[in-house]
Amino acid sequence: MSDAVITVSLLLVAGCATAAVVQRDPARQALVLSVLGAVLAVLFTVLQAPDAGLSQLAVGSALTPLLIMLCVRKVRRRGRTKDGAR
Amino acid sequence: MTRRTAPRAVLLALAELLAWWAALALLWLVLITSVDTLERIVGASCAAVGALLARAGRRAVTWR
Amino acid sequence: MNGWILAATVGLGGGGAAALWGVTTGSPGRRVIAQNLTTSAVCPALLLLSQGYGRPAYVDLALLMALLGPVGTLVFARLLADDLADERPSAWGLTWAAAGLAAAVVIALCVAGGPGRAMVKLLVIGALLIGGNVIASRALAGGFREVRGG
Amino acid sequence: MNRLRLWLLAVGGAGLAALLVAACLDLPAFGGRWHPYGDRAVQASLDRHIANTIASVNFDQRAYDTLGEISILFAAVLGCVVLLREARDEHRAPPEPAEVARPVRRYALLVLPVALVTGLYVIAHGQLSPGGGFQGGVVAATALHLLYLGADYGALERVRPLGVYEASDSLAVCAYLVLGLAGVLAGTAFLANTLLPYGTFNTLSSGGTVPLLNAAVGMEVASAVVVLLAHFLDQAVEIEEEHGS
Repeated sequence: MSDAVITVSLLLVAGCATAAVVQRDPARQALVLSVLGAVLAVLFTVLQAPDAGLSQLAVGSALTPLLIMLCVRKVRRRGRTKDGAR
Repeated sequence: MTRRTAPRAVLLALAELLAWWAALALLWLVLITSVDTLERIVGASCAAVGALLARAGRRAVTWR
Repeated sequence: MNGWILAATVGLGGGGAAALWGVTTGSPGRRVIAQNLTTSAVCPALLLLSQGYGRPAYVDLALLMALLGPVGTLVFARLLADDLADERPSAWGLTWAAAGLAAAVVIALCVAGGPGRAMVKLLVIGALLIGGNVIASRALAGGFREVRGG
Repeated sequence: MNRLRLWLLAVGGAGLAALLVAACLDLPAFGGRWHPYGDRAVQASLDRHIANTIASVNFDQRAYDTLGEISILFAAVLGCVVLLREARDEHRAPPEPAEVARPVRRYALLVLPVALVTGLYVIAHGQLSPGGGFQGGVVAATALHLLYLGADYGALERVRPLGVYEASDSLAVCAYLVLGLAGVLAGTAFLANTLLPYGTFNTLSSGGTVPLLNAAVGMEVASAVVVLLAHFLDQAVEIEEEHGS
């Protein structure tokens, strides 16, 4: 029965990863990356690698989205001042 | 004696720190599997750091 | 055939697929709600896997998920506040359903595990998960009005 | 001239590919029971009373690689600090206080210490249960930023003196190095785990220098992430361009 959970996790990771690549807008891609991080952590746990799963959870759930969204916000603010200044 | 070093304020500060320390030490005891003296010492110091940060955070937010 | 792993598989498959579908399609508000519900789908699955594999050390993974999942949603709620301002996304039915699922899983594991420190740890994780889920939904439904995304 | 270089690349690449294929053919079958490296690693970690073999590989058998990893993180954060500094034509506007819903603020203030203590727990029990310096350090650093998420950037700046975190970042890397040099001074090898007694199995003091190296890495990762996020937040929230430039 443990193979079923491995298969489900692999399918979810494949789906999330494809969605992350297909999505072009950075803000929405950050959302998909956050879901991909959670599902990857489950895949590592299912493959009996809890340390890797813990690293993925620690970084992928809050730190990566924060970094990406701060960059998106900086780019948007620069765009706004550029339009305003022109 | 300014407002912040009046005995009542110091007492309140200590009470809050102690409350946070007790709660966080309890959390540490819940998190660990086996309890021995070294775990208690490390847990007590980590809870103390957490209590200081908790109070500093609360003051930083409402201090504005 | 381990019932816990089967339950984890079903929860993961259903919750994961719904979250993936929700986060890739629809309005920004619905995508952020789907991201929020991912935590409520994955954390109980991790708890069930920890019980199914018979390794209490895996509970730390669920602890971190319950702690940092809602923080990730707060990041999105705050930094997308401008995009979500007009929409005020709120799916309270889903939130309470996810909270109920999490509570059921935690209670089942407490009963299976028996009293002791491990049970208190499970209850702490359950409280963090449900509290985080509700607060994250509250934050999405207009918690960051005058933040201008900053 | 360009064509010659392409040919050289092609020859080199073909040679590498041939060697890789030959090596892969000799690998043990996937999912088999024969793991020569795994058995030796587990044996070495059990000899040193380390319950978590990954921590033993990270901080004992291959501690030198971990030295490389923490210097990579240090260099990356240093690069960000240099690149994201405030340029001449930019000015720093103070962050305006933000109104956040009452329950969200209370949640942030409650989870702030809980996440910090959980991060320290994950660091301290690196050699007993899954986790370690890196994972715990990231959790502790993320905990600090709940103040920004729950309130505003001004509140976070009041609690986070940046100089202290930059100093503790470099101090932690030096601590890791000094622990390694202690091995040399004691007559064994650099980063050799022969200094401290190995203690009793599955307790906090087991594993010789592994817990100390774990703590050093935890402190380094936590302060590096705080410094990194500080400069990202400065750019995103505070630093603005001069208009009309």
